[in-house]
Amino acid sequence: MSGASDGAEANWILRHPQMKELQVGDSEQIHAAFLVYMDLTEVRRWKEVSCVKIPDLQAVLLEAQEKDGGPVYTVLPLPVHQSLSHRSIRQALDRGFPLLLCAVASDSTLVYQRMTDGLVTPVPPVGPFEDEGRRQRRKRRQQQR
Amino acid sequence: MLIMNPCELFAARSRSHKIPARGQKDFYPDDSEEQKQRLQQRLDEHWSLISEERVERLGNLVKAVWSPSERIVELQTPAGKFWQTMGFSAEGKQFLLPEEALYLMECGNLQVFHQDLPLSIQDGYEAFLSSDSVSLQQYQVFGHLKRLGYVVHRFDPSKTAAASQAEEMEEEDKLPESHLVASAAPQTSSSGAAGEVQARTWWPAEVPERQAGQRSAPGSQRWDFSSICFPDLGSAGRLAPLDASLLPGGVTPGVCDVAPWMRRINLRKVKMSPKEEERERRQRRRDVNKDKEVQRCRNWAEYHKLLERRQAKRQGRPAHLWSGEVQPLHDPTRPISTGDTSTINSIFFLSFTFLSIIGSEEWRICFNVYQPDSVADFKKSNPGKPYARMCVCSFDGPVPDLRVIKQLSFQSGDVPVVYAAVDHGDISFYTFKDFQLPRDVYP
Amino acid sequence: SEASSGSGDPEMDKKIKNLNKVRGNGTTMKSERSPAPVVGLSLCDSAPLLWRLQDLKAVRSEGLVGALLGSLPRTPRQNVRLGRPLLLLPEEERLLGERGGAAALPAQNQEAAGGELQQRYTEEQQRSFEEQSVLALEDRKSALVRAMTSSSASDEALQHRLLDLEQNFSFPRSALAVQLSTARAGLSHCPEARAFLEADWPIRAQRCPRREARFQVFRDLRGRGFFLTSAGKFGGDFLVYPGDPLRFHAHFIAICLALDESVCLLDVLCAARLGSNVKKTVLLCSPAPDGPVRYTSLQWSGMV
Amino acid sequence: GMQAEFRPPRRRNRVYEDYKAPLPLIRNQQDRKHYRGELVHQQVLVCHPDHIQSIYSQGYFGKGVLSRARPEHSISDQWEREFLPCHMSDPHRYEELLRWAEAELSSQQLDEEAANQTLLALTETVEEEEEANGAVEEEPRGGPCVQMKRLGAESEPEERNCLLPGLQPWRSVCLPAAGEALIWTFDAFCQDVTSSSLSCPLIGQEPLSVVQLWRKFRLLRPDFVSSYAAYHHFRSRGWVPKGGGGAKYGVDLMLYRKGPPFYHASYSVVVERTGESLGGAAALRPFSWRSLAALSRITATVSKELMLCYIIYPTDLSEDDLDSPVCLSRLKVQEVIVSRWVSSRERAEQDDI
Repeated sequence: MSGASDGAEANWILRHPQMKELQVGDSEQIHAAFLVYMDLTEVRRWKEVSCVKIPDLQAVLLEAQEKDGGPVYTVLPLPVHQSLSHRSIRQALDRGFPLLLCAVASDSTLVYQRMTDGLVTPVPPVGPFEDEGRRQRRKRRQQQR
Repeated sequence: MLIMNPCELFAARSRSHKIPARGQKDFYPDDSEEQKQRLQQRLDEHWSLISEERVERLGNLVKAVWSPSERIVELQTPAGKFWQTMGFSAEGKQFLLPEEALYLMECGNLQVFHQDLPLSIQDGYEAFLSSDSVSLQQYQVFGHLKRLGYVVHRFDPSKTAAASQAEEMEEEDKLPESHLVASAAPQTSSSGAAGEVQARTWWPAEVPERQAGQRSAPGSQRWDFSSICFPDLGSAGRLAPLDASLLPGGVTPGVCDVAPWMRRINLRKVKMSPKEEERERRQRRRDVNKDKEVQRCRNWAEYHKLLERRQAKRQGRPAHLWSGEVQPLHDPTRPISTGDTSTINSIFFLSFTFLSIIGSEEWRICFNVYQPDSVADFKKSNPGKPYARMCVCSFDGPVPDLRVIKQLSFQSGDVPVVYAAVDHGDISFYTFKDFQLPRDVYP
Repeated sequence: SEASSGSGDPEMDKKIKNLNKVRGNGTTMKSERSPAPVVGLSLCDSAPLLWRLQDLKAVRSEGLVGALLGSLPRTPRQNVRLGRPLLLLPEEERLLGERGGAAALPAQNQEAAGGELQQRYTEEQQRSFEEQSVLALEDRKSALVRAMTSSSASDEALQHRLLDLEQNFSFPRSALAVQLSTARAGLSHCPEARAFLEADWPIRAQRCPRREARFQVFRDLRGRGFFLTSAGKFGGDFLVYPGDPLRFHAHFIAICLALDESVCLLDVLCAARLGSNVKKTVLLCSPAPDGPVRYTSLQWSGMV
Repeated sequence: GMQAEFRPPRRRNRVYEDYKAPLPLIRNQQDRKHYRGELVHQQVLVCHPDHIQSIYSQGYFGKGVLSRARPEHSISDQWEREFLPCHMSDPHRYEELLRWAEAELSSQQLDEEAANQTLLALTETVEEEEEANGAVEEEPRGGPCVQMKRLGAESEPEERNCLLPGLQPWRSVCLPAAGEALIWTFDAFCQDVTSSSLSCPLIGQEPLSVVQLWRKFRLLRPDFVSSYAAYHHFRSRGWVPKGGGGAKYGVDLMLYRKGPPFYHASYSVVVERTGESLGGAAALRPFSWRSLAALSRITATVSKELMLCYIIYPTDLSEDDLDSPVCLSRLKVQEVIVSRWVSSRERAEQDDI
């Protein structure tokens, strides 16, 4: 590895062809986009992963399918310490696909968050629930501790 | 059911005190007749519970009178059991604070009159509560805690340990502006660029831990280690006599002249073995000009830099880290034993802070809270140490920042401060407690 | 005995009738078909409180839940079920106000109303005492009859005992059952001074953008038939129920924000995670200046 | 006021590895190393397998890029097991990789013939080999199979490094710029070790000095000083702070005793800054009761404690002072534990929604 220390040779991330194509704008967001790209292609094996530059958002989005012929997702990669507005989420959603917001932590941890236009009713928990019963169950749990 | 007729009143005496169970809930509304019926049943139950009026035997009611100008309630008939934990006496009369009176009205223990007419609960809320005395939110918190059985008293800032200490300090003309700033780890001289090494101390590692608000008693025999200077043998020829207060009685410190010792330090020539001398000679003889890197040097400065880099490399110190104005804190070529955690301590220097601050009006502690199980032997005159103190906040207002946390915590002394955040009908309680992460270094 | 048709105060009822007439004419609210009764609000430390049962029912029937603050008369020393008063959310207050569906009751009048009321109060109590003594005696009598019959005592003995009871019975004043009124009415202090403050509605201006966003969202979701309560402890603005919270679990945690408001990504992650923990969908809700409220659902991605 | 009580960290039920002291301390002289990292955008990448191994196993610095936590060295095996068959059925992806390899080779300025040779080797199908091994379990569905497997297995690390971009990430560990890299260049050399330190070269430039690195990081993240100070503080107390886990719980850091393999995280940490008068400086993350309630709830459901770590700046600290790590000596720290106060009575009658 000492041979590399003369600095002429770039790190693999910078040499990656996909990364080379992305060299515009906010480098932090692009780096995030690249890591998400790598995660989707190399780890999760998603299909048809492609990058889309969105000038309005000043960001690079990804498009991908979980399975061949499956629904297309828009993926919005963002460094975790950035802030965002609902408008920017809406702009990504307005592309017409369900959205995955991916927070990229500084150590490259990725946290995916699913976002959908409109009101999505949650899946009902396994019921039925009796408040009284739940309370007692908790009491029991506390006693066990 | 605004006004009950005598018949209803009489019937109410034998009414149930049970609360109906809440039962199941559905997840999706399906517009079914069955769901509608169940909802109607629940609503009926709900309204019958909510509509109920308080009905009490006259003999169980304590009578009192509201005095708007004093914002206080004066008892007219002998107090009940509540007197053990509520109310106060003055000039031979018994009084309740408005929040206490309102709570007792809600419990059906007290009937408060104004102009010879009984106040409704609504009258009580509207007359007793206002933002400049007891606010609605404060009363919500008060009532919540009282209903749980706690003893709740108004907080009097002049009655805390911290307050008496502050007074004491003022007497001594010492304001606790910055109460104690303890440096958990004094800097080593290798962090020299910091230039902050003011006085070396005898015992660098442990500064005795002191809480904000806990001063060592005056005249205590504790030494203030941070003010005792290590005798500096380097710069002065003579040492000042030792502070007599640090020595056992009867011992007189003498003057110590170090000058003759100074003359003997490092004056001897380094004695080298024949082998070492040979190596030295050989190195001198090597033709540096044949070195390609040396040839690339354009001036002395560059040559010196090169030598420095090489030297560092031999020592295992990367030159780029050791050439700038800020260098690593510890020279890795200097061996330290792995068990020597104090070396690590000295490397890291963020110190804990113990600042304490005096006063602000926006945030204040409202209530002292005492444990329910203390009620049996509770004495108003000597309530003892509260279980907690309450600061009431609005959910829409700010979250306390460090200044507020420190300020209230200092004021509260050794009693935890609880922040009751009121979100309309919901109250959430939070504590913000100082903490020191324990050191966990195992080499 | 439900006084749903009146407050017990003729003056006030007249005013409410007038106000209902105004609304019925459609001068203020055209969309309203069946005018609900006007709700009387009273301000306590500037918070809008409802005290009268018919008012509580009226707002509930409009899908407004509010929050109960008071001790429950039946079992006051617990926090699980609370009683009147009902505190309205600022959004509920404003919604009612916009529809002309509520009016503020004035603060209590400090002036004494001569000695007339006091005298009426004393008389009422005396009458109640007399009636209750009769009821108490009858109560005791029937208890005696029950006891004697079950022990198969002779009729003569029973008559004797009953006579004895009647002659010696005394109903102590301390046994008088009295009502501690929840709402101000009738023979409590200053029942007469009521006026409507239609002119200065809403009572407090809600100009700040966050408040405005909250209101727009509240109105929109209520308009879609949802019931809303405060969701502070879930980190949101509103808990959103598909029906009355008495019978249904909340589906959503609504977080209201202006479309361009900047939010910390960590806060979004936090809210979303909490939502998935409690099996509710987190909704980002922003009123758009040029159209409907925008909703974005945040759900667990399942991608770990 | 009252100090928060220390709750003992929860040990994991099963511990599979031996504890090694975090890197400032090294037992064996052979372990002394000169580590190399590269600053790529916001992150510092360490690519040498040995370096990855040491910095992760001794103090759990960094995180494997594209792996969950531990840098996965065995992932090239996984490549063989899963990735190759997948590629057989994904000719598009294969073409793409091939294109990349071509571009990579030409950028290395190999002469054309050498490049062609390598490409040829790359596109040889593995069919023969697999037949020879008798290991064909499924019929290759058209499309040539890549012989990356063999290349990956046999070539030197450097070679792999330049040939197959797709293979690289698994052998990188990523140090968040905010903390870990600096603790390497600045503090950790304070090891007893003669040659442990992390060099951080900018691409095509000389290695960076401590101050240069500091300034770079400050440019990259405005709150760098505070977050580094907090990181530094926790490391100095012997705890292992991990930034990535924090993102899952909406905080800056998770704090572990000894390291994630041994204990569950004890604290969710939010780093805050404040002036010496304990007000003043704008909060890094302005809390409302709402956001605090959510944080506190989540933290409690995963049995952790919520810690606010205040970094206190003296009033006379100038912008220039902040441009050098020397300023750290003037910062102070205050930890605050936030918890819900639920009395025993309350708990007994608590009502769920």
